[in-house]
Amino acid sequence: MQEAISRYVRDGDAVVIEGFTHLICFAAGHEIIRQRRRDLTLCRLTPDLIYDQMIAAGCARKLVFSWAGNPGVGSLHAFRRAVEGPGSPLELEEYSHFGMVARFSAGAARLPFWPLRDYAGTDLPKANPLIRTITCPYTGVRLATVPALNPDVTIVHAQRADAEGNTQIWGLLGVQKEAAFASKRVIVVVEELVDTAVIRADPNRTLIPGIVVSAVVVEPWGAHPSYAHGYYDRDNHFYVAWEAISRDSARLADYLAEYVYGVPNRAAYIAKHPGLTDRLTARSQVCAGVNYGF
Amino acid sequence: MQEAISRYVRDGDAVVIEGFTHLICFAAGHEIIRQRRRDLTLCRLTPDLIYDQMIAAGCARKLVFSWAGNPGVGSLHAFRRAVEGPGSPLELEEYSHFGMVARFSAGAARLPFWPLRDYAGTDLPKANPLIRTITCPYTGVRLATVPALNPDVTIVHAQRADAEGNTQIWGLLGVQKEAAFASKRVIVVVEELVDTAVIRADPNRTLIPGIVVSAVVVEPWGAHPSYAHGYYDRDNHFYVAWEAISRDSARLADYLAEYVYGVPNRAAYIAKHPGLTDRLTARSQVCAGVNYGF
Amino acid sequence: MMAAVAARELADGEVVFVGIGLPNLACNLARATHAPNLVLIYESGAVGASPSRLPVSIGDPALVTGSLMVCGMADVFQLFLQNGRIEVGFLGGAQVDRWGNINTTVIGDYARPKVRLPGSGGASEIAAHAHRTLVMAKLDPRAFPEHVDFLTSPGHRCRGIPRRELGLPGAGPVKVITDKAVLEADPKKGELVLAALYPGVRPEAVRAGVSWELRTRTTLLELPPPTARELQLLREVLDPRKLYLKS
Amino acid sequence: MMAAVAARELADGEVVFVGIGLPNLACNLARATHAPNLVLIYESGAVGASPSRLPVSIGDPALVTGSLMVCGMADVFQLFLQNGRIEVGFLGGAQVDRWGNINTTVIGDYARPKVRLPGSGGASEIAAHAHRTLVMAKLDPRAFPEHVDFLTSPGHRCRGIPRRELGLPGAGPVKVITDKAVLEADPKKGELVLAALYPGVRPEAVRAGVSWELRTRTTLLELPPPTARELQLLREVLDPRKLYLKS
Repeated sequence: MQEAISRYVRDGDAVVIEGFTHLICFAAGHEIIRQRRRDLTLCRLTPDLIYDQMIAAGCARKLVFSWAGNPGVGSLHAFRRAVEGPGSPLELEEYSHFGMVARFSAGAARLPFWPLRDYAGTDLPKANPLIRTITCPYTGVRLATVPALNPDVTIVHAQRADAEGNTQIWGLLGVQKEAAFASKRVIVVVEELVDTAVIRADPNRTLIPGIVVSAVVVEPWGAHPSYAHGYYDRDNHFYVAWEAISRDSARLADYLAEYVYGVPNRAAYIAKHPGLTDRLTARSQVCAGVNYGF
Repeated sequence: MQEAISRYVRDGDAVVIEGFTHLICFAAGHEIIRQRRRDLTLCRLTPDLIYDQMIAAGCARKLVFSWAGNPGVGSLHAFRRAVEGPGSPLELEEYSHFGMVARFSAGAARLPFWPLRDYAGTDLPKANPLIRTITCPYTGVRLATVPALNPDVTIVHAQRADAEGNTQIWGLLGVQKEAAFASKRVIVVVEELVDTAVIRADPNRTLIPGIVVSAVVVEPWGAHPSYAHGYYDRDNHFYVAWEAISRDSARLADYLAEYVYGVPNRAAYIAKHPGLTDRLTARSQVCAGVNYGF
Repeated sequence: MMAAVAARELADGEVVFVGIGLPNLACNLARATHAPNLVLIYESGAVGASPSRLPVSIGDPALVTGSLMVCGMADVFQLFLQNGRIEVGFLGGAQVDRWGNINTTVIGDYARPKVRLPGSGGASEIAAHAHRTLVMAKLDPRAFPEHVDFLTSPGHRCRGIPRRELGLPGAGPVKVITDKAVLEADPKKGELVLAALYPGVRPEAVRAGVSWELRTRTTLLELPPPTARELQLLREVLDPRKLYLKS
Repeated sequence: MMAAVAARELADGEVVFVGIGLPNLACNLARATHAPNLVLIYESGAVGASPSRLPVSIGDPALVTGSLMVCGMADVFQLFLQNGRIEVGFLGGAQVDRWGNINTTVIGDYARPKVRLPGSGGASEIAAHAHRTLVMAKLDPRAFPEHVDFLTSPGHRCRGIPRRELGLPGAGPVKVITDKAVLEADPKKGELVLAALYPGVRPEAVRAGVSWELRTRTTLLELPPPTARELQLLREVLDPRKLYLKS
């Protein structure tokens, strides 16, 4: 991980760590904080705790997003301090979820924009002049448009991949596929490195092909406190606990000092959470396979 | 099948029987021929043998397509007679594969058009005035557009579905998902009807949800001479044999008389092909399942 | 009571775009009572979810395991929502105004907000495309201003323009379910009016919770309290740990 | 010979958009010899295919089973081809003209065709987006006209307009592999010129197969014949039933 981040994530990059609730790569975010990357444009539908931590650590110059909260709990307070504070240091570029999804879809298809039926009557286009309109050449109706998003680097956490980066994901898929295809560089972080034969045994499960992947990192538990379906559950206690930690910038600094700067890697981070793996390891509920014979 | 076709396919409808090589529902096409539907607008990327037969049977008024041949063999001669003949009776609306895929994508997303980087320098827009251009509101570049395709009825062949029409497909996916979501009515034809528990055991395999499906028909071997991955192989011998049959309109009429009009249903059709099931039944190569536990 | 009232708004077999919290409780209450065939769709990509535990996030693995379908978010927004397949959408927000517009973005000025809220998420497009939306919010004059500070999700009249002129496919917020009463959009003007009171609530108590001159529908209903069965399901089965039920 | 020549054009590790027939043979010959890591992508949606039998159609199940990935055709054309991930595309056609334009649509007038051909399929977009394309066609004056009757797939100059002015991302048809020789696009004008002869073929024989005044590249090469290994692989392993090898 250390090598992949130092090699593929540079100061000033547009960085995407995607995953909707599921498969959010906290391990990569922490490594970026440890390597003290600066002036990043952080892009994600839901900044979530990981970008709250990266904002608090001073990695971010700008945030491109659609919903910035702690799901089911409350606020991202480091984000709020950066926005509500006098002379807010954090630049914002804001869309709705559909708008962000459409930006990734355009980027992945190498189209300069994506049309969508959205935003009529809302204040969002006033807050973000990049939300524009286009007229349909057949019906004459006006549609909203968003510009393509083509990040410098996207980090995708996944259940498994082979050494070439052929990546399989099940459970919630978010916009992982679109983000990977839209990106100039792609780092895939997996719970498990598998033989190519495992991938070839069920090709319909492959979401991202190796030809778009720059590096594969094996990092078990790399998504905690997010989750990896079939490997470990979401650590909802930590999401609740984050409310109090992030509310107090001193406590947040202590958290980063102990759990991010204070550890050399993910293994050490997990070691600092006794009982965590017992508490969250997924139970087994394996589905049946399908017949690829002919 | 008889009931589903009589209920959901009407004279003059825009009809889609999709499936790219894989899962082409010949059983539905034959039933449409038997019920003597007329003035249909047949839409498919590759008209294939099934539309050649429906054209020969007089079901079609118009063809919307992107590649009209017998893959790896030769021509669709009923199609060619209808087009090359004096005062061709068949109206054509022609795109490229990407153009047809884009039309289904627009229809499925309920957008009036879809933008694509295509057709520059070609004669296709001259042959089809529905291929137009639009200017990007961000870059000013001109992009091609195609109009949405929203058929009256789409027939999707699949490996399995539950009684509500929650449909699972593996192997080649073609544009089955987009065609189903784009269509006003959807008939799903399956090799196997399964309990909903089978669908819920592996939700990532579901391609089409029951809420968009009008009817579910159970029709084993319903795709022959096309194939159903994991159930039976493609009947390449028949595709080769079709060259000689379709070349001679009398032989083609005899074929329809014996194998379409001459049988009441799919079971009788299969019964007329001794040894077929032995020859084409898929061998078993079942992949491993994945863990949905948490 | 709010969850019970919301549950009663759902007809069996309807396709519902569900949020976390009270809407999720309401949907599962409806499934457990009069609407067993409700199809729950979450913006995270779970379709036909049948959660084995109360989901604490919209991306809870319990929404995936045992669901009918999982799809990417591009499909959720394009093939389901924009396609017009969603019949009911649930919305909430820090501010709901006289015309049913919702603000989940900022309190105060956008550039220098007093309070920075999470933002739209999927709310803006749900408000546009769901056949109808149900809004859930607790009465409070600050939460029910005459006009929202920021218009995140369109209601029946946006900055003076009637909804139909904006070309929005859905009917918009037909009902606002509060902690004391249900407000409805006036069919003609689209203004929110008092439509039904919870047991023992007086109209003045409702008017005190909104900052405009709240009109009352000609026929003001009084809603029956939650049945014993509804309360038992909510308290013992659906939310035994009181994650979302305050009382 | 054509398959062997085409195979030598492929570098190890390249991403190739493959058609059925000779292109498929050429790719599998390359994989069996100098390019084991070639990534084969078929428009049907099979990525990284490793067919256990010679596929007789572009949607053969043998292209799916054992492949690295299967995706829908919307992804094939948008995420792979339009995205610029395809390095080499194979094309063929009934007519290839002086500028490398290809016709697979009609012979004669579009409205009243003498011969109705299958149409574009994916050829039009492959010609536009693949980083470079290789065309395979047998020499014949009718197959190599000065101008195609219908321009299905763009070459280096379309109806007088240079390719670069059309904003096409790919470099277009860099080589045309025929049964007697290899033609190359002149780097400046984009016109096809005679670049290399097969063993024992005289230039006149090639010119006789083209209906325009075929120019010859300053350095005219003679290509070595297929090696014994190449012939053995083609005849005994890759196409023992001679589905695509005529001799």
